Order: sequence, then C-alpha cells, then structure tokens
Amino acid sequence: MTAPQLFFAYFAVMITVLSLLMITRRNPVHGVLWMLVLFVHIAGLYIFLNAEFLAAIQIIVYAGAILVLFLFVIMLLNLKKEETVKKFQKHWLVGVGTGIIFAVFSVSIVRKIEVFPQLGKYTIEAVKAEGNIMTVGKVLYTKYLLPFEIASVILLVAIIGAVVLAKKRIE
Amino acid sequence: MEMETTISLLDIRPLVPELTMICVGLIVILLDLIVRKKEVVAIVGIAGTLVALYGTYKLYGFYEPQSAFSGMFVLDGYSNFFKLIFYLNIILTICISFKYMAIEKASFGEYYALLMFATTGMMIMASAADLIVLYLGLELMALSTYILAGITRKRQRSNEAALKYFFLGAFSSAFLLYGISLTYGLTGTTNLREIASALQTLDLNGSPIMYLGLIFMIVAFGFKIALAPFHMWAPDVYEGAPTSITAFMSVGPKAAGFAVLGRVLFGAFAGMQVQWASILIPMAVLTMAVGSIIALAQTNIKRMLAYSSIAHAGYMLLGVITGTTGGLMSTVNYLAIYLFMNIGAFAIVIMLRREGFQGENIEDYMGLSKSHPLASALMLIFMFSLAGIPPTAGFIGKFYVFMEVIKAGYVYLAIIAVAFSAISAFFYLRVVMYIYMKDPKEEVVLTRSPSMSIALAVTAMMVLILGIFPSFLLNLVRYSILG
Amino acid sequence: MLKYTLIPLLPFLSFLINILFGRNFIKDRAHWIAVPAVVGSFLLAVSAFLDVAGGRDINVNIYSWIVSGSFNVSVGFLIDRLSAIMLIVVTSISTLIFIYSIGYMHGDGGYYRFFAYLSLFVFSMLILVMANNFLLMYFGWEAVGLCSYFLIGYWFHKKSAADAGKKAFIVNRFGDFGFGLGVILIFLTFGSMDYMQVFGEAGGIAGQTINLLGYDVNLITLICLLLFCGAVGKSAQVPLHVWLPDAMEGPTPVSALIHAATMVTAGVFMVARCNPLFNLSEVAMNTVAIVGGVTAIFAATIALVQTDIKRVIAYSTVSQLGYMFLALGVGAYSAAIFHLYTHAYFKALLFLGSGSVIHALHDEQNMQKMGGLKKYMPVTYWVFILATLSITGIPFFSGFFSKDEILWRAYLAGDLGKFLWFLGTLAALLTAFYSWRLIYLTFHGKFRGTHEQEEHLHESPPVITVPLMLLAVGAVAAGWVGIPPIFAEHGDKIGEFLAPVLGYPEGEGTHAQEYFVMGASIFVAVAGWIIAYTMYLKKTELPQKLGAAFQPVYKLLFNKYYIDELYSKTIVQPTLKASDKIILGFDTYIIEGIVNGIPNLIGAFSRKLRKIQTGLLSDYGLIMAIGALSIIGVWIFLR
Amino acid sequence: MVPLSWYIILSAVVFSIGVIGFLTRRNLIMTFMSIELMLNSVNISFVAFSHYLQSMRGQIIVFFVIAVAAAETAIGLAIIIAYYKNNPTIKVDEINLLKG
Repeated sequence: MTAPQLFFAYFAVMITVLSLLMITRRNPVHGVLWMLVLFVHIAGLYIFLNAEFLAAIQIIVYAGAILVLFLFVIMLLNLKKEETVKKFQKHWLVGVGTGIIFAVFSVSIVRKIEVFPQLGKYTIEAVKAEGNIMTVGKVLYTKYLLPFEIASVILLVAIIGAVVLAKKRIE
Repeated sequence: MEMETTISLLDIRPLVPELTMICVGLIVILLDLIVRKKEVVAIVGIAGTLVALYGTYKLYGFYEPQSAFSGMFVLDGYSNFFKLIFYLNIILTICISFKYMAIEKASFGEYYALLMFATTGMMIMASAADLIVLYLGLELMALSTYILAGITRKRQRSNEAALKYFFLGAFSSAFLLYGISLTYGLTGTTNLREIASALQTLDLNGSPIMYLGLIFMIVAFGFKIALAPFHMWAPDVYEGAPTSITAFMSVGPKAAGFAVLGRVLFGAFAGMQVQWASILIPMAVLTMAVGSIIALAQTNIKRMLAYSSIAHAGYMLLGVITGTTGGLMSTVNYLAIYLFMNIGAFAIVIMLRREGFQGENIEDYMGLSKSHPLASALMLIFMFSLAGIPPTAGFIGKFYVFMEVIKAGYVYLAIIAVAFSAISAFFYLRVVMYIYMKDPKEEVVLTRSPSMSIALAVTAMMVLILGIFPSFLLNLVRYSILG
Repeated sequence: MLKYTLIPLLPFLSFLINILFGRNFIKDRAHWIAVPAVVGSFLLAVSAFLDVAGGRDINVNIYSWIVSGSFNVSVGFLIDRLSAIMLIVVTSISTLIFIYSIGYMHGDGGYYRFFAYLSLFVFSMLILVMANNFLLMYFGWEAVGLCSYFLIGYWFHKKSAADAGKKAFIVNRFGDFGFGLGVILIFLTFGSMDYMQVFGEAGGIAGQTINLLGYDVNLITLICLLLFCGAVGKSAQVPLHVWLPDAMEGPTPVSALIHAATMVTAGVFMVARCNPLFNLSEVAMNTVAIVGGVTAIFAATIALVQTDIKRVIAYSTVSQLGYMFLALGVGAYSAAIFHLYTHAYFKALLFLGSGSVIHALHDEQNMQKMGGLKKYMPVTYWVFILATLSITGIPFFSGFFSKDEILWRAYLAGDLGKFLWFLGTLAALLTAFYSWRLIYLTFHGKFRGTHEQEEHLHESPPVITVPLMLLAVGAVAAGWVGIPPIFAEHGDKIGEFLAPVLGYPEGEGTHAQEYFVMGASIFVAVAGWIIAYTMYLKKTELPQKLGAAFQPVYKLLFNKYYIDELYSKTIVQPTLKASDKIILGFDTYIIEGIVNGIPNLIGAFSRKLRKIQTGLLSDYGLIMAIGALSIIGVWIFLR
Repeated sequence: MVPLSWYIILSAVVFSIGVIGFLTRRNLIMTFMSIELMLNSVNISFVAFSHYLQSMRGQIIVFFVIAVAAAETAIGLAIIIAYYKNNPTIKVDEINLLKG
C-alpha cells in the first residue's frame, strides 16, 4: 500500500466506524459529538481530494452551525427519559437487513466504477495556481449564479419557516 | 468542458416570472405587518401571480425555446405550460384558502408568501435543464410545502403531517443526490442535454451504474409524484395538512414531479427508454392498484382523495411510460384537467369546515343535496370527472392517456388501467350516493366566501367545458410540447 | 337541423328546469314541464321518421369535440332508418309512461326529482340512439346507466332498493369495462369514431390480427367481443343478467321504461348498429347467438317459479332480450329490431299493468296474495290479456310476427341455428306457461290477500288506464308491419324498411319449412297456455261453467288434462323443481357470487391493505427502501 | 494513487449506514442525523468525482448541498419543536395519529 492509500484507509475506516458509532448512541448528545468527529474526518478527506474550501465549509457550516443547532434543540426538548427507553425500533433487524442488502447491492454495482469521460481543465496544478477558493468563487459567481441565487431563496424560506413554526405567536 | 462565462443583466430576463413571484412573496410578508385586512395580502398574492403569468406569456412568446444561465435554465412551451398549471394552482389555492385559513387561525402573510415560494420552486423545476438547478428548485418547493403542511401548528395532525412529509422528503432527496452523483461521475456533467450526448458517446446506456443512478432519481421523483411504493407519505400528509394545502400539494408538487420526470427521462435519458419504462410499468400498475383499492375502505374524504390522487398519478405515469411525445402530451393534458377537478373537489371539502366542525368524514355528506343542492351538484361534477365519466374533463384525460398507451403497444397496460378506473368509480360514486341518496344526519352549514365561489365556478366550468370542448386544451398542450 | 337537435334537447330542458326549480317552485307540477317536452320530442321524432321514410338520411356533425393534430373526433347525429324506428319506440313509450307516472307517482315526496331523472334518462337514451359515432354513443351509454342506477335506488330509504341500485352499477361496470376498451380500440384501428367511416373501412382490416399477451387475435373479433361485453351487461344477458330482476325495486314506470322497453335494448340496438363489424366476425356472431339462446331459455325457466309479479316480468324481459340477441347472432338484424319494437309495447304494457295491480293492492307484489282481480280491475285485466297473447306468440298479435321471424331465421341458419331454434321454441313454451300462470294467479280465482286490501280494491284512474289502453293497441297491432311474405306480398314492411341499414337476411327456406316453424311456435304457445290453464285454473268456477256448456268436449279434454296433470305432478314438476334449484343455485351462488364476490373481495383486500399504512415514519421509509431495492434487484441483477 | 472506486464504495457504505440509522432509530433527532449522514456520504462521492474528473462541478454541488442541508436542519428542527409542543414525544413509533 502506498502512503496515500494508507492515508485513505485510515479515513475510510474512521468514517465508517464513526458513522456506526453515531447511529448507535443512546444519548443524542453523544451522537452529535461522534458526528462532529466524523465531520472533521470527512473534512480531512476533502483536503486529501484538494477541496480545501469545502473542507472549511464542512467544519464551519456542518460542525459549527448544523450540529450546534442539533445540540440546541436536544437541550431545548430536555429529553431525560431518553436514557432509559429502548433506542431501536421493534423491527430494527429488518431495517438493518435492508441497509445491509442496500450496501451489498450498491457496493457490488459501483465498485467497478472507473469510466472517465473527457477530463475537465481543473487539474490539480491549475487549481493550485489560482488557489482553490478563487477557483470555486469564480465558477460559483459566473456559471453557477442561478443555483446560488436559488440557494439564497431556500435559506430565506428556512428563516421564515423556522419563525412561522417555532415562534410564539400573539393571538 | 467548463468555460469562463460572463453574466450580464440581460440574462436575468428569462427569470422575470420567478423573480416576480419571489418579490411579491417578500412584499406579502411586509404587507402583513402593516395591513390589518388579510384580504389585501391575499389579493396582492393573486395579483403578483397574474403579473408573473403575464411575464411568462409575454417574455419570449409562449412556445419559443430559450435558454439562459449557461444552459441551466430553459424556457420553452413545456416549461411554460407547467408554469401555467402552477399559476392556476396557486391562484385557486389562495381563493379557496382565504376563509378557511381564518377559521384555522393561520391566515397570515407568511402563508401566502410560502405558497409563492413553493410555486417558484416548482417553476424552477419546470425550467431546470441542469440537475443542480433541478435539485435546488425541488428543495425550494419541498421545504416550503413542509412548512405549509404544518402551518396550523396548534393541530397535532398538522404537525404530524409536516413531520412525516419532512422526514420522508429529506430521505428521498438523499436518494436524489445519490442518483445525481452517480450520473455526474459517469458523464462528467449535470446538464441534461450533455448527459444525453454523453450517454451516446461514452456508450453508457447499458451501464449498471448509470442504471443505478437513474433508479435513485426515479425514486426521488416518484416520491414527489406519490408513486407506489414511494407514496406512503401521501395519505397521512394529505389528511393531516390543512385542506387548502392538501389541494395545493396534490396538484403542484405532483405536476412539478412530472415536469422533471418528463424532462429528465425524455431529455437526458431518452436513450434508456427501454430500461426506465420497464421500471415504471410495475410502479404504475402498483400505484393504480394501491390508490384505487385502498381508497375503497376510507371514511375520511381527504384521505380518500389522497388515495385517489395516488391512483391518478398512476394513470398519468402511463403517458410517460410510452416514451412518445404523444404519451407525454397525454400526461400533461391529464395534469391540467386534474388540477381543476381535484381543487374543485377539495374546495367543496373546505366549505364543510366551519368553527367547531371538521366536515372531513364522508358521512358528513349524507343528504347534502337536501340542504345545499348547488354545492352537491358541483361535487357530483367533480366526482364524475375524477371517475372519468363523460362528458366531464376527467373522461377526456383518461381517454387520451389510454389511447396513447395502446398506440404505443401496451395494450395490457390499458386494460389494467381501465379495470382500475372501473374500480375507482365505486368510491367516487359512493360520495355522490351519500349526497343524493341518504338522509341528512345533522344540518350542515357551508362556509361561503366570494373567492370560494369564484374558485368553484372556475373549476366546475373548466371541468365541463374541457369535457365538452377539449380541443382548446389539447391544442395548447400540443403546441407547448411540439413547439 | 334544429328540429333534430330538439328531439333530445327538449327532455334535457325539462330535466334542467325540474332539477333547478323543482324543489322550490314546481313541486307537484313537474309533469307540466316533463310531459309536454316528451310529447314534443315524440312529434319531432315522428316528423324525423317521415323524413327518413321519404328517403333522406340525416347525418350531421354538431360540433368538433377534439381537433388536435391527428386526433380528430366530431360529434353529431345520425338519423337513418334504424335510429328512426328507435326514436319512435323511445319517444312514444316515454310519452305514455310519463303520463302514467302522473298518476302512479302522485303524492311521492320527490315528484319533481322523479320527472327530472326520467327526463334525463330520455335525453340520454335519445343521444345513444341518435349518435353518429361511438363516442357519443358511449356517452349516452354511460348516462343511461347512471340514470338507471339513480332510478332503481329512487326509494333509497328501502335498503333493498339501494342495494339493487348498487348491484346494477357493479354488474354494469363489468360490461362497460369491455365496451370502453372496444371504443378505444375502434378509434385506434380506424383513427375515427364516426360510424360511416368505421363501417366503411371495416372490410379493409378483416383479416388483421393484434398480439394480446402472446396470442394473435383477430382484430375485428376482439372489437366485436369487447363491444358485446357492454351489451351483455346493459341488456342483462347471461352471465350478467343478475342485476335486472333486482332492478325491479325501482318505481314501476321506471321498470317499464328503462328496464323493459328502452335502456335494456340498447345492447341490441348497438349490435344492430355495428352490424358491418359483426358481419365480419363469425366467432363474434356465434357468441352473440349462443349467449342469446342460452339466456332466452335460462331466464324463462327461472320465471316459472317466481312469485313476485314484477320479477316474473323481469325474467321474461331477460328471456325476450335473449331472443333478440339470438336473432342478431344469426344475422337477422331486422328481426331483432322488429322484436325489440314489438316487445317494447307489450312488455311496457305488462309492467304498467302490473304497476296498476300493485298500486291497487297498496304495494303488494306477491302473486300468492293476489287472485280474482278480474272483476275489480277489468281494464287492467283485459290489457294484460292482450299483452300476454302478444308475448306468447298467439297468431295475429304483434309478438307472434316478431318471434316467428326470429325463429324462422334461426331455423335457416345452419346447424347451430337449428339448435338455437329448438332452444327458442322451448323457451316459447315456457314463456306461454309463466305468462298465463301470472294471469291466472293474479286475476282469476279467489282473492288471497287481506280483507282490508280487498275493500280498497279498485280500478286505477284514467291517467293510468288510458296509457294502458294505448299501449294495448301497440301490443296488438305493432306487429302488423312485419307480416311474413308467405302471408302477404311485401308484408314484411319493417324488414324491407330496415334493409338499407341492416341488410336483408339471406337464406331461403321452402314454404313447408316455414309453416312447420310457425306451426311449432303456435303449438308451443297454445300448449304452454293449456298447461298453465290446467295447473292454475282447473279448480275455479270458470272452467266448470265452460265445462257444463261444452260437456263432451270438456270430458275429453279433462281426461287428457288429467293425464297431463298426472304427468306434470309426477315427472314434470319434480324435474322442474330440481332443475330450478340447480339453475337458481347457479344464479345465486355462482353468478351472484362472482358479481358480488369480486367487489367484496376487493373491499376486504382494501381493508387488509390499508393496514400496511401503519402511520409509522420508519415503516414508510422501510417500504421506500425495499421498493428501491427490489427495483435494483430485479432490473439490475436479474436482468 | 487511490482508485476512485474506493471513495465511491466508502460513500455507498456510509450511505447505507445512514439508511440503517433512519430505519431503526426511535429518536427523531437521531433519525434526522442519519439523514445528514446520508447527505455527507453523497458529498464524499461528489468531491471524489470532482477530483477525478478534474471538474469543479462536484465541489459546487457539495457547496449547495451543504447550504440546503443547513436550511433543511432549521426547518426540520422547527417542525420537531412544533410537534413536541402539542405532543411531548419524539419517539418515531409513537407518532401515528394518522394512519390507514
């Protein structure tokens, strides 16, 4: 195994193990914490794939915003009882079986993937020359302007939605 | 493959209807703060939609194909026709929801704004020529409708509906993303047209990985359209959501789902028609079966209409399965007809709702003809149309689809569909029977409002007119799709 | 043009006015709208008939329903000789029944509603008859069905009535399923729905086949069989006949108009209309003939043991419809239409007469509780006699001519025809028997009802009896337009009249054969009468009086009858009872089992299936995931 | 060099783990986090494809997916809170008022 492969192997194993840890924790707070570690590893993988900007976003948005939101809600709901009740559903075995079959199916199909269409111009060198953030930014604000704007509307809807659903309304 | 692109202000032009909708949505929220009378807010919403409609009509001519934003956004007859459906959907929904939302104590600006944002999402979906735009449009629509389903937040049923819709919706969009990622990985692009050419040049039509990606995308679209076995959310959500939103959801997201299904399957994956048709055929049969059969045992009319809407999705899907332009036209035509008959039926359901009375049980309709002959006659028209009895529009919708199906060589599918449509007549006519051939249990008072009357008049007229003079609609569909 | 459009439009206007203003304004005056409307239709129909008889067929498109690319459907009216006769039948009988209903439905809570539905029915029936294309016919077809369900369940407070309406609906679903597919298939095959175009091009696709689940099926045969499915449902042929007897739960005028004279004959009309298609498919023709023949005899045997007066007539209707299909199946289209036309009068008369009886007895329908009504209701009695003479085929009454024509044509039509002729003649025997049995049980003998009922026995008012008398004229004389050529040159006016549309049946027999067939049918008619007479009238005064007057003849006859009776008591009746048990059992358990069973099965399935919808998020997710997995599994791994 | 398929297999495995979490957990919050896990697994494959195709598109998509995920989280948690106010439970198998 070459060094990059070892490096990947570490991340792959860690990501898989952390995912499993995350979904099996009884206490949601522990789940969130494992997920935080998981996200850091995914960010590491992104750096490994020359996507520094995304790695940063992954930490800032996912770990910094989304996970904090989760924690916040868990605290708000104050789920003490959760410690004592069963954490899995009655038919959890069926779920696990389905998931495993799912994994077997998809892995057995995608494992042969290596079809390469015509490669793009964003070689590692080209991106490095300009800097990852610069490259992403240029593309994002020119070619992908429309999706960018739509994303902003989605965030707006999220704000309105959260307010409408969760705020106290004076009747 | 990816080039430097510069954007000028002119490029925004094709987006004018969408921008109008978003701006009006924001205006509506602001207006809500200063205007006391909520009628004004609703009327501004309708007016804004009409402006957007005018924009769609005027922009480049209805049928002229245009593309913008480096080919991510297209304006053609197909998308414009769907936008027409979305406009009518939101206008009719606002008309029927006004008094109702006041009763539900949820008539505020955000409600109308979210309707407009959801509609914007659908419009973006209809115009999307790139999987990224498609995904974002879908999320915009979906997130808005999740909120709308739960907007009557004092009702536990509404909460539960929003909850289920949200969780299953998020689950399905994960599948969509998986599908997009595989497609991207294999073809190196997300543009629908480039995908189509990549499938040819890279010879991917037989690739199982490509197939897997397509299946995942179909799963997600099937979820939005409520195709079995991805329909499970629909009955619960339709029942729990506020009725006006149920009406909105049963047409809008379904139509948007068909818009992207048609665009993706016919635009990008036309070369894999054999494969996707073979996936969709059992799904269509299952959908029709589940919808028509389970509806028979329902006692709640919203739930019954939910199953009916599932069954109708099955009929519509038949048109897509053919893989022919004619089949696609028949599906689009069916959607337009379905809009009127379905919203009309829900409008009657809404009229039964009043302070302290849900009016959602089919038994509440017993003897309605005695006290409210006009409303009963309208319900009869809508039920006949949903059942596909001539001379209502529902008949022409079904007839056209079945014909295209037979024309494409799927005779057995047509036979199955006719059989299920025969079964479905039972539960529609059961409502009619309750209305006309039973004695009332208790006095039913209808909640009336002028806007409701307008909505009912429009839907009933359209159901009858499109049944007797369907050529107008058929030609509109024809020109929209053929250009 | 307006004239012809008005024919269906007038009843429709009557429907609209009554339904819109009936509740608040018109109330008990609904007939002032409905009757003039239908009379107007009748007069216009007569005028249209005269136009057509003058050699001018009317075929106009009213409007283009769909004009879109290659998808063109125009809708309009075709009044040719066939539809002209149907128009006369429908409007004339409707007129009389409308008038009758004024008296019969008097005082009913939904008087205006009744006339509104009835008018809507007439409108739909006229559309069905006048259509010049399959689409409009399909519309009329569905619409008459809907009116029929509504009118059967008109007295929806009665559970049996509501159930009967439901049953009619369910059974007709089976038939209409085929009919709808047939219409779609026609459109796809010919690219048009217009009769003229379809029939014109039918010859060109005679040998074409279509692949259905791996089998090559003749296209025309498939189309014809699908269309015939609809006819089987609508015209209550075996095995979909079960709804008609139950449909008698509706008001009697409805039974007369819809379930005897007009709607149930729509199937016959449709097959006759489509004769250019049916002529091309021997398989379809034979199917029609066999179904008709089997129905004729099957329904007749059931009628033998019914005690409900309306059910007897209902089974008799099924049986007579069977004759019509028998005629269609052997290619004697004009004979079928002829029988349709005579049958409409005498059967409407029988129903209305029974309505008069039921009315007089305050809704008693059991014949066991009747008897001796002759002296209380002379008019009703005599019209009943005339109708019975006609239906049993006694010479010179209208039923004789039409039934004889059918049997003669069947006799000429090869081996299968001979067999069907035998069935038909046997059914005629049974018809005579149960028809006279009905008369004797109802009108002769002692009154067997309650004392209270007896005191109120009275003849019905003129508004009821006048339509009866007018129908009686029809029942006697309607057949005189179809006198067999062996009696009078050009006597078969109706056959010749219809020949341009339906063709004149081929096949010539010798005069001797024709007399034999005729003699056989007269013989069975009289024999059935005599058996009924013996079994149900022997012990009353009347035969004894007759016997006293004609002592020697009576003795002889009596002794013969005695043997006959012995024979019937020891052999015929047990056999009959046993066979009826089997037939009735077949009817109740197998056919009803299927007809009710499928909906019940679906209903039970539905209740089971909805349990899958557990309401649990994770279950829904699981089903989605399993769904996706099965698609992947089947289409990627098993491909 | 790490083959592309490794990344894609990793992504498929993590996606399946997310599916398992969604299907088996009783706690709504955990269910929700399983969905986030599924989204992240897809992101891995997007970034991997982006790298191997030398195209920027995959990274851009991930950017949008993260934005949408943030919005989704806000709305989802708001819905959970709204539900909790009426019926204080977040156990998946106790939420079945609507069924049949």
